[in-house]
Amino acid sequence: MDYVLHIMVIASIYVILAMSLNLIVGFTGLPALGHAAFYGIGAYTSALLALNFGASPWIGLIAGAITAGLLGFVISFPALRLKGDYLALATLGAGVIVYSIAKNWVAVTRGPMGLPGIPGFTFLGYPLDGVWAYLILVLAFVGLTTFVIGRIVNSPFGRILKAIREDEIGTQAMGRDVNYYKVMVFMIGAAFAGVAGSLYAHYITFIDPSSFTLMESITILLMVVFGGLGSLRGSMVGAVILVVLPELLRFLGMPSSIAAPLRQMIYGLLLVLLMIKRPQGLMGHYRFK
Amino acid sequence: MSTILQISNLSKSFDGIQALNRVSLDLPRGKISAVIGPNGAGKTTLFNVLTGFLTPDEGEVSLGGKIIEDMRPHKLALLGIGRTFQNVRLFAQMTVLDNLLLAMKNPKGVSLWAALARPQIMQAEEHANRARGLELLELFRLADKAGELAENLSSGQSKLVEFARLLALNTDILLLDEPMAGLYPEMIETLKKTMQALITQGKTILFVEHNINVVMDISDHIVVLNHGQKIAEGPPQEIRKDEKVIEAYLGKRQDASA
Amino acid sequence: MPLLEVDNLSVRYGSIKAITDVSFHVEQGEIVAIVGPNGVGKSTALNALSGIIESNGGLITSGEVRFEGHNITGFKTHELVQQGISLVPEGRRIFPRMTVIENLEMGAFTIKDKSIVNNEIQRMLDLFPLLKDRTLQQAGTLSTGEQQMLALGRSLIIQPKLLLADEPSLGLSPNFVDMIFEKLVEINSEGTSILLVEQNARMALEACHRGYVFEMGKISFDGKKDSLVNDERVQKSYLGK
Amino acid sequence: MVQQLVANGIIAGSIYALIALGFALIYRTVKFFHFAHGVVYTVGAYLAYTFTITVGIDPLVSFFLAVILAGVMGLGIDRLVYYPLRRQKASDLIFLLASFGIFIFIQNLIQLLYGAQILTLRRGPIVEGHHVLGTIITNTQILILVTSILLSVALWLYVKHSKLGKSIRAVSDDPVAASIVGINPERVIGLSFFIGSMLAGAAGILISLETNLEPTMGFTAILKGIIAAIIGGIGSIPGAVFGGYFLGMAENLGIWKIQAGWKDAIAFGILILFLLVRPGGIMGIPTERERL
Repeated sequence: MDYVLHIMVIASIYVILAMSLNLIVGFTGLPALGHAAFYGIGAYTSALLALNFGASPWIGLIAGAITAGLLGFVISFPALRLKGDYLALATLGAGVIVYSIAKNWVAVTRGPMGLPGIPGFTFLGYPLDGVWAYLILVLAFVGLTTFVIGRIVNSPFGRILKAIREDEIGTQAMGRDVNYYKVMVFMIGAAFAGVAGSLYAHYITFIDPSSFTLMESITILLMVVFGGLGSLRGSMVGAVILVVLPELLRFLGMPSSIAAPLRQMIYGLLLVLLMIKRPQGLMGHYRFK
Repeated sequence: MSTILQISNLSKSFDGIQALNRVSLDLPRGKISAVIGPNGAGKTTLFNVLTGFLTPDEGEVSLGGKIIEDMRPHKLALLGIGRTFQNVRLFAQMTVLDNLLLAMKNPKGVSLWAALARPQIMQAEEHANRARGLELLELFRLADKAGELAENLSSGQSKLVEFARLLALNTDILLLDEPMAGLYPEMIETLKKTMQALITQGKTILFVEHNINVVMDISDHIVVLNHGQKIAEGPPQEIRKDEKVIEAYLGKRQDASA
Repeated sequence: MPLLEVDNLSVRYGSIKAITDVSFHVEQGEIVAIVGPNGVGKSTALNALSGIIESNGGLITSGEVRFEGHNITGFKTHELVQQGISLVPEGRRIFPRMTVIENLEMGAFTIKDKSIVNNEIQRMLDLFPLLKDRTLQQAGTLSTGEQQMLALGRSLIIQPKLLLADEPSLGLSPNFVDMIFEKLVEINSEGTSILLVEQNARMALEACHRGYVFEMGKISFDGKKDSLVNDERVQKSYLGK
Repeated sequence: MVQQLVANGIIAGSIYALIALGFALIYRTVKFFHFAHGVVYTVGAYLAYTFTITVGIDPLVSFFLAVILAGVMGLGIDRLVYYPLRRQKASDLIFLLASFGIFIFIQNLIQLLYGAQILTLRRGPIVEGHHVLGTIITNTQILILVTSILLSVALWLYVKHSKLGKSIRAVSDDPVAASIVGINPERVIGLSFFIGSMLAGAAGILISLETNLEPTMGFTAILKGIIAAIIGGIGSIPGAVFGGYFLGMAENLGIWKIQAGWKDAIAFGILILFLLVRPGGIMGIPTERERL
């Protein structure tokens, strides 16, 4: 039972990641390939504050959101000048740089040794150490993310984001400052990824750079694309399916030396087939232009 | 006759071609002016410079007597220079009404704060804008298409929606790039009447058009470009007889040179 | 049997009808001009029969194109060269980062025999002496007029039965316009039939044997050179009634 | 110390240059980022391993076979995945994502078949290298350098002077114009995939003579190859070679004072700098202006 709940916690964290990336990629049409960097910086900020300064995970979560948001601000600048493949490559590069920092700045991050013993969340003095309790906490944040991003995309503000996705030149001709919206979207999306990182760090209690690789960014992107660009429900479904599906392999009794690459092979094949057969994903309508 | 937009010595070259070569012209306030000229004359380049999508190599533009300093596209739109595009730029995967709403000013509802915390204020404004959007669509008998995705419209309908969207933007100056291309004759009549009606409401129109009958019919003033230069300017009846214009379009008269 | 026959051709770009039920033909040895103002579908007609509209997102919705009696409707562009049809595209489209010689060599891509290729290149350089001193120059650095000469040379190198020329005078200075038309007449007198799409109506009608005048996606009238050159309707189609 | 870093930079640069060359050649005709190029490099190395070690064929013959098969694989990827996407006129991003998918799929297939453990093509004891100008260079490294330079020159000559090579340049300049003169652009694209992928396979084999084989080896390799191609000016052949050596040197000299782990960060820092400041690269072919 705990195993099932554990999978649900992990899936929920990916739901937050997928929805926040969807805001950038699916709703605004900016191909960002470094989402794991925001996720990672949130996790590290929160964990380091707790380990070094004894800060409460709640403070860490807010701080993680802010640092991730600031990183989003920085990474949004390439998005003002670059398009398409080139933007994808620049954000991917930014992701690799952040990963390198986590791995090489040993004095602070302990590098590949990782950070063990990260304390868990408490609520009104009660530690949330059961998986049940943690699931409720994470679901509350899923709710918050859905609410905030949902409101954004369904407002006039969100309408401008979709217009940017459709046609930047047309949006400018409507008197809208496209750059402002791009920066905002990167900051908001990054901040929520930071929250996800903090939730992950305090749940697993150990983090190391290997959780925030480029492959992780691609996996999150696959969830978004699979569920459907520009569909929040799609991101939920996409994240849950892509977390649960590989777990089934384990049920079939496969050793992890087979299950692990097989899972990745499924991801890869899925990505290729989606692009050829259904680029708008399961629940999306929008197709990359 | 007062001038609303003054263009002086505008030049722009790219890909080794001088697309605009020291073009100057005064756009009369409250009139319909047309830019004509053969392929590659520089008409669309002129529009793109005037709306900030291209930066001129030299020259300047003044609006109502004041030189425009910040020529970024969205600033120009806010200053009151709106445009349509030759190849119709609707937001294809959005509804027709959303296309119009995007053009409308919504000082209260467009911010992030309004989206998150003040939905009711946003809603009130949204409501008024929707009503106005439907009104504009009705002008072109397209109100029943309000909920349709723009990509599902016919080319003629797209053109009209783009025009309605420009009206929603509500700028003083309207630059129309080939508004009649791809329209049926009835639609052309509707659009001509709408353009004339806008003039009576105090708007100024500058348009590029290949349908020469429409140009001759409704323009107060015609500017002719060829190879990036202004070769003639004046009322329709003069332009039609101008030998330089005829030559630009049809080529040199063979017997005359012989 | 005409060399080229086009029957009731209709073409659409997305939902925009570019041309509707257009029919025309080219006889062996003729220069046929298609004239008319901008945006009336002249180039579309040409691109439809050369297969280029497919890469522009266009679609032939009806009609048939026959060359020497064979149906060639919907042929791919690179297959037409084998039939003996060569195109001088609008905007010249020379290979800008290749030298003049290399452009001509590419024009001879379908010729296997190297010595024939060299002879033909020499023939083109004799036909267009302007290119002679520039054989090793990158084609993108040529002037517009020189590029047009090169584009013409590149298309003629296979000795096509039919040359399709799309707006060859566009953007050229007056002396180059004259030169291009002189060359077209010269090429024709050596046996190549030409279908010429031109905005420059006076020059084109002067050079052709027969002409068609396009208006708004249709052919509005056609005739022999002499009747068209003096037809007032031509000017009206450009500058209104 | 510095001399040794320079020497290491040149060796790394030789490999980057080879990958960048193939990538650039393919980019010229298709104009999207063929990320799966990296996994062709991996496959080249594993095929060479299989033929020499597992099957036991003569190394030279097996390397030759592996290179050809890498070329066939590149061609297969194009026909199976990219060709249908081209027919749909898919956007560059769809190509890129599909390319990621191919990469992930094949890399993990290799992991499944060969296991994650490190394999080696090297046989016999490690021979001490030659002392040249204060550095130590092994025979293998000399082989890498010489092969890389020979292949670069051969490719350059091929594209510059042979008829098919020129047709690649023609399609790269203007695919429509190429079809006007009777070139079938699809065949030229296939040719560029074949040749480009052979180069990737060769690079994979060369590197596995020097270091070890891992299923994930293609990942950093393709990233460095793309960076090198962009630095040099994407699509330019001399540019790709220059970019490869430039990147190899920059990475190795960059770690003169800091730890080796920062190599990737340095490489991507350079990339982002180039993208923002000089997206056309050093010998860049200017990308076509976006038309309104």
